[in-house]
Amino acid sequence: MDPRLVQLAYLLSAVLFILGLKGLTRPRSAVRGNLLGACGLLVAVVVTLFGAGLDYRLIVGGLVVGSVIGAIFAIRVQMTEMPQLVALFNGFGGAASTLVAGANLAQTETFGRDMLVATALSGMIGAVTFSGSLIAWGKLKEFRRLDKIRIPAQQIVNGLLVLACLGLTVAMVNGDGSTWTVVAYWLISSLALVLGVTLVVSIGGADMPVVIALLNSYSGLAAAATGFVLSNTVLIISGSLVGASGLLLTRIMCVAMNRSLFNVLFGKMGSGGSTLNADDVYANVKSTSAEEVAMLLEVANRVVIVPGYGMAVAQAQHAVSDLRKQLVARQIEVDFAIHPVAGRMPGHMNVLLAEADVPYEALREMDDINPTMEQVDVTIVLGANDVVNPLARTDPDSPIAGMPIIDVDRSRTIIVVKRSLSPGFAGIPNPLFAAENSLMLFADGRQAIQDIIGALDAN
Amino acid sequence: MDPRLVQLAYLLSAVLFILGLKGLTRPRSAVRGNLLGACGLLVAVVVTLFGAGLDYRLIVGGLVVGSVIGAIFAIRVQMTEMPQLVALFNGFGGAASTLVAGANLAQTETFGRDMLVATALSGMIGAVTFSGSLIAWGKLKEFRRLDKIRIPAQQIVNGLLVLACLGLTVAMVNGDGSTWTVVAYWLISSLALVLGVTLVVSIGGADMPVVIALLNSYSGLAAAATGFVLSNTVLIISGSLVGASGLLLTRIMCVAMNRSLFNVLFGKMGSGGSTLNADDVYANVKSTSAEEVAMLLEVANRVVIVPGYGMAVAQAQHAVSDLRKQLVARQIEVDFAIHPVAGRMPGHMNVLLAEADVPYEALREMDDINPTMEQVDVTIVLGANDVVNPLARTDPDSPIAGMPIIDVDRSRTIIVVKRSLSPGFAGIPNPLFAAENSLMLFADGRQAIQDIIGALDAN
Amino acid sequence: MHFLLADATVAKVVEASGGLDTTMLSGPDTAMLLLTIFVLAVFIGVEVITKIPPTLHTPLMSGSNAISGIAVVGAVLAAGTGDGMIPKVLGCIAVTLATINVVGGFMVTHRMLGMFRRKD
Amino acid sequence: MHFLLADATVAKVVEASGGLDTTMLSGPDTAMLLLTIFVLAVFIGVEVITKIPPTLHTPLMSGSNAISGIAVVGAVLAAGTGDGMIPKVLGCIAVTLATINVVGGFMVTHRMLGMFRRKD
Ligand SMILES: NC(=O)c1ccc[n+]([C@@H]2O[C@H](COP(=O)([O-])OP(=O)(O)OC[C@H]3O[C@@H](n4cnc5c(N)ncnc54)[C@H](OP(=O)(O)O)[C@@H]3O)[C@@H](O)[C@H]2O)c1
Ligand SMILES: NC(=O)c1ccc[n+]([C@@H]2O[C@H](COP(=O)([O-])OP(=O)(O)OC[C@H]3O[C@@H](n4cnc5c(N)ncnc54)[C@H](OP(=O)(O)O)[C@@H]3O)[C@@H](O)[C@H]2O)c1
Repeated sequence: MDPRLVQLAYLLSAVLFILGLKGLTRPRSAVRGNLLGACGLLVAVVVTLFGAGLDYRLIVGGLVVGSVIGAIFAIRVQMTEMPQLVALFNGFGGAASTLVAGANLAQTETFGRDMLVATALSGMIGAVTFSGSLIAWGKLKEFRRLDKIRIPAQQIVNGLLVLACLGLTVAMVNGDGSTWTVVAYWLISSLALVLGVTLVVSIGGADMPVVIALLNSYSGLAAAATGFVLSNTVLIISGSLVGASGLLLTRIMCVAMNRSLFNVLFGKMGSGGSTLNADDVYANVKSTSAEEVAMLLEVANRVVIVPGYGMAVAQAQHAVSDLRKQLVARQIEVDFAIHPVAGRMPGHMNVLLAEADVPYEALREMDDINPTMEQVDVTIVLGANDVVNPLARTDPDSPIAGMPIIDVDRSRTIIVVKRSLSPGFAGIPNPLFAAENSLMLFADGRQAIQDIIGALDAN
Repeated sequence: MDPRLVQLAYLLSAVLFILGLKGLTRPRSAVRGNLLGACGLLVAVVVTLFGAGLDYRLIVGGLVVGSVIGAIFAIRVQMTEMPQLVALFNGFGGAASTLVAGANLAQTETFGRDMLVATALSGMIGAVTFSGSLIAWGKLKEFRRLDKIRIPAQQIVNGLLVLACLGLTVAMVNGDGSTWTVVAYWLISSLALVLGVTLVVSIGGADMPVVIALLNSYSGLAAAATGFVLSNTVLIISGSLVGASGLLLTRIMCVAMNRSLFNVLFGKMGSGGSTLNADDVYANVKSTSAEEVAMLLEVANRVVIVPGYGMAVAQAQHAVSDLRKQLVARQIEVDFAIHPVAGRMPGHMNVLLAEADVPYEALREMDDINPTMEQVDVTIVLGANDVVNPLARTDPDSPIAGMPIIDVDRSRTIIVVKRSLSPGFAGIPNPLFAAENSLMLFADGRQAIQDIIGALDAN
Repeated sequence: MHFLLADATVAKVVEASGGLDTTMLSGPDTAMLLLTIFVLAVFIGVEVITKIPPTLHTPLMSGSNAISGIAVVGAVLAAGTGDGMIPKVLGCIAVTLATINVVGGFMVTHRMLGMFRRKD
Repeated sequence: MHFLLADATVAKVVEASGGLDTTMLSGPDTAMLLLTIFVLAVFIGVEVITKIPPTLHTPLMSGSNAISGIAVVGAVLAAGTGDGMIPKVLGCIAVTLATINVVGGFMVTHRMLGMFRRKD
C-alpha cells in the first residue's frame, strides 16, 4: 500500500477519535461518539495490517484471543465493578506499550538519541501503568493482603526508584552497543514495575478512582511515547487525547474533594479533626422504621434522593428507581442530587441510575439543586456519608474542610439509610445523623428501600 | 541558531496564538489574550530574523515602514469604521502570501509536486483575498462607482475564472522548465485578482461583513498554504486558526440572518415579498416629538434601547450612553437589546456601546431579553430596522422570513428613531412603524437622543 | 540555491545509510513535527474534554481507556515483521493485551451508554 | 533490518541531490506531517472559537486578522535571503504589507478591548 495512503488513513483515524470524544459531550450523541472512536481504531488496525508484508499467524491469533477475552469481560461485568474493569484494561494497554517498544528495540541496530529517549519513556510509563493498575484493581477487589503491605520510608523508596530509572535512561541513551541498550531497557522497565507497586499500594481504597484516572492518563502518554518511537502520528494523537482526558478527570475529582493531587497520592487522610468524639456527636440520634418513612413520604410534595457509595454496594439502584416511580405516580416531585464524587468513580451514580432507567432530567447536579434544598420536604440519603457531611462547611480542621457538599441539612426532614453509624471514607463522624430533623433508617440500602415501597403499597 | 531551537520557538509561538484565542473567550481575559497573540507573532519574527544569515537592510525597512503605517491606521480609525479597516488589513495579508510564494518560486530550481500545488494555492487564495478585500473596503467606504459595475453573466464569468486558475495549476504542476512555472504562477495570481473583483463587486453593501469574514478565512488559508510551501509549522497552525475563525463567523452571521452562504454570495435580496406596498403599510403612522418621548420615559419603570446600523451612522453611541445614565439616575431600569447582526459587523453594537462606557451587564443578547419584552414600558429603536421587523415572523414570503428578531412589538410603547420611512438593508417596509403602540421620532439619531436628554433636563 | 526549505523533504538520512551531508537544507525534522502534533493534540483533548458533562464521566473514562489501546497498531507491526523469536512473541503478547483493552473498553462503554439512551 | 521506521528521519531525499534509493524506510513524509498539523489546528480553531461570546466577535475578527499577518515570517525570509532583485523586492513589499496587517491589527484590537475593560 502507498505509504501516503497509510498516513492519510492514520489521519482519518485520528479525526475519528476526536469526533468520537466530541460526541461524548452530549448524552444524545454519546453512543455514536463511542462508535466513531471504535471505527477510528478499526481503520488504524486494518490499514496497518494491509500496510506491509506481515506474518499474519501470530497477529490473527492475538487479535482473536484478545477480542474474545475483551468481549467476555465487557458483557459479564456488573456496572458496580466498572472501576476495577477500567483499571485492569488500563494496565493491559500500558503493558502493550512497554512490550512494543521492547520488541522494536530488540531488532533495530542503529538508533537516534530522540528515539532512545522515547523508547525508555515508553517502557517506563507503560510499566508503571501496568503494575500500578493491577494494584489498583486488587485494592478495588478488596484483596485484604494488599492493604497490609507497608513500604518502609515509602517516599524515599519511590524517589530512589524514579532516580534509578532516569539514571539508567541517560546511560542507555549515551551508551554504545545494542546489548547494553536492550539490557538497560528491560532494567528500566522492571524498576518501573516495582515503582508502580510502591506508588499505589499505600493509597487508600477510596482514592483509587483518582489513581485510576491518573494511570489512564499515563497509559495514553505511554502510547504517545511509543508513537514517537515508531514515528506514528495516530499513536501520538490518540495517546495525547487520552493523556489529557485522564489528567482532567483527575483534576475534576481533586477539585470536588477540595484536595490537592499531591495530598491524594502521598497524604494521609483523617489526621486532622480527631478532636470530635463519635459518641458525643451521636448522643441524640433518632432511628426510624420503613413504615414511618412511608408515612412521611405520602404527605410530601417534593422529595430529593442523595445516593452515595452505599447505593452501589447494596445494588439499590433498581429499588430506588421503583420508589421514584411510585412517588411520581402519587404526584410527588422526585429528584436525585448527584455529588460529583459520590461513589467511587466520577459519574458513578449517573451510570448506576441510568442503568435502572431513571430519566436523565431527574438527575440534578450539586450546584443546581443546592439553592433549592430549603423547599424540600423529605431528603433520603441513601448510602452517602462524606458528601453530605456538614463538617465540610463548619469545621475548618476536618479532613474534608472546604469540600463542597450537598446541603441536605437545609431540607425539612432527612432520612439517612445506612447499616450502622460507622463513618464513610474520610473516617470522621457526621453530625448530620444527629441533627434535629434527621432520622436514621439502619438497614442494607436495597432492603430499606424495598421495605419503604412495601409500606407505601400497604397504605 | 540551532534549527531545532527555531522549531521549538515556532511551536511556542503557535501555542501563544492558541492561548491568545482562548483568552478572547471572556471579556476579562481578552486584553491579555490579544497581547499573547502579539507576543506569539513577535517570537516568530524574532526567531526568523536570527535564524539565518539574512540581509537585514530591506527587512528592517519593511518592518519599520509597515509598523508606522499600521500604527497610524490603528490609532486614527474610528470605531464605526472597523469593518473597512479589517477589510483593508486583510487584503494586505493576502497580498503578502502571494508575494512570498512568488519570491520563493523565483529562486528555487527544483520543486516537488506537493510544493507546486501549495505554491499555486497560496498565490490564488492570496490574490483573491487581496482584490476581494479592496473591493469590500471600497463598498464600505461607499464609493458610488463600485455599485455601478455590473458583471454580465456574472456566475459564468466566475466559473470560468475558477476553472482557468485550476487548469493553469495542473499545467504548472505537470510542466517542466522553471520559466513556465514562474509564468504560470503569475498568470494564476492575476486571474485570481480578477476573480476577487468579480466575486465581490456585485454583492450588496450590507452583506460586506459576511464577505469580510469569509475573506478573513481565506487570508488564513493563504498563510497556511504558504506554510506548506516553506514547510513552516507556525504559518500552517496560525493560518488554520484564522481560517476556522473566519468560517465560523461567516456561519454565525448567516444563521442570524436565516440565509445560506450561497444566497449571500450569489443571491439577490428583496425579490420576494414585493406584494407589500409601503403606502398601505404606513397609512397610520403616528409621529412624535422629543418632549413627548421625555414625558413617556419619566414615568417608565423599564426601558429597553435597540440600537441598529443607524446608531453607527449617526455616531449616537455617546449620546445614548448619556441618556442611559440620566434614566438610571432616576431609578429607571435601562437595558440594551443587541441583535447578533445589528449594524454591519458581528458584535458591532457591542464595540460602539463599550466605547461609550455602557457597562457590559447592560448589553443583553436577543435570546436573553426577548422573553421579557412584555414587561417593558418604553422601547427605543435607535436606527434599527430589519432586526425589529415583525414580518420576519409573520410573512413567509418576505426576504427576511424566519430571521430571528427582537420582539419590540410586544412592549407597551415603541419609539422609533430614524430619519424617514425609508427601508433598511432588506428593502422591505416595516409594519412595526405603523403599529398601534408605535411612535416615530423622525430625526438624525444623535440629534434625537440629545433632544430627548434636553427635554428631560428641562422638566 | 534554496533560500528556504524548498521541498517537503528532510535531508537528514539514517546514519546506517552512509551519513550524507546535506546541511544546506534545514527544514523541520520529523521529531519536531511529531512534537508539534503532540502539543496540538493535547490542546484538542483539553478543549473537548472540558466540555463533557459530569454525567458522562464514567463512559469517558472507559472510552478514553479503550482509545489508549491504540498501542495495538504498534503491536501488530511488531508481531508481524519481527525477525527472531523474541520480538515476535513480545509482539504477540502485546497484540493480545492491547486487543483486550480495545475491544473490552469500547464494548463496555457501548453497554453503559445504551443504558443512558433508553430513556431519551 | 528495521521492521518499522526506526528513526526520526525521512529517507526521501531531494531529487537534486541524486535520487538515493531508500525504499526500505517508509515513515511519514514531511508533507503528511504538515497536513496532520493543519487538520489538528483547524480542530483547535473550531473548538476555541465556538466558545467566544458574540460581544467579542468584532475584536475576534480584527485579532484573528492580525494573526493572519503571520505571512510576515515568510516575507522576512524572502526579503533577507533572496538572490536576485525580484525576490528581494517582492519580499520587501510583502514584509511591509504583512507588517501593516500585524501591527495595525493587534493595535486596533487592543484599543477596542481597552474600551471593554474600562467598566470592569
Ligand atoms: N466518586 C469518586 O470519583 C471518588 C474519587 C475519590 C474519592 N472518593 C471519595 O469517596 C467518598 C464518597 O462519598 P459517599 O458519600 O458516596 O460515600 P462514603 O462517604 O464512603 O460513605 C458510604 C456510606 O455508605 C454506607 N454503606 C455501605 N454499604 C452499604 C449498604 N449495603 N447499604 C447501605 N449503606 C451502605 C456506609 O455506611 P455503613 O457502613 O454504616 O452502611 C458508608 O457510610 C468521598 O469521601 C469521596 O471523597 C470518591
Ligand atoms: N451586523 C452584521 O454582521 C451584518 C452582516 C450582514 C448583513 N447585515 C444586515 O444588516 C442589517 C442590520 O439591521 P439593522 O436593523 O441594524 O439596520 P438596517 O435594517 O440596515 O436599518 C438601518 C436603519 O437606520 C436608519 N438610519 C440610517 N442613518 C441614520 C441616522 N443618521 N440616524 C438615524 N437613523 C438612521 C435607516 O433609516 P433612515 O434612512 O430612515 O434613517 C435604516 O432604516 C440586517 O438586514 C442584516 O441582515 C448585518
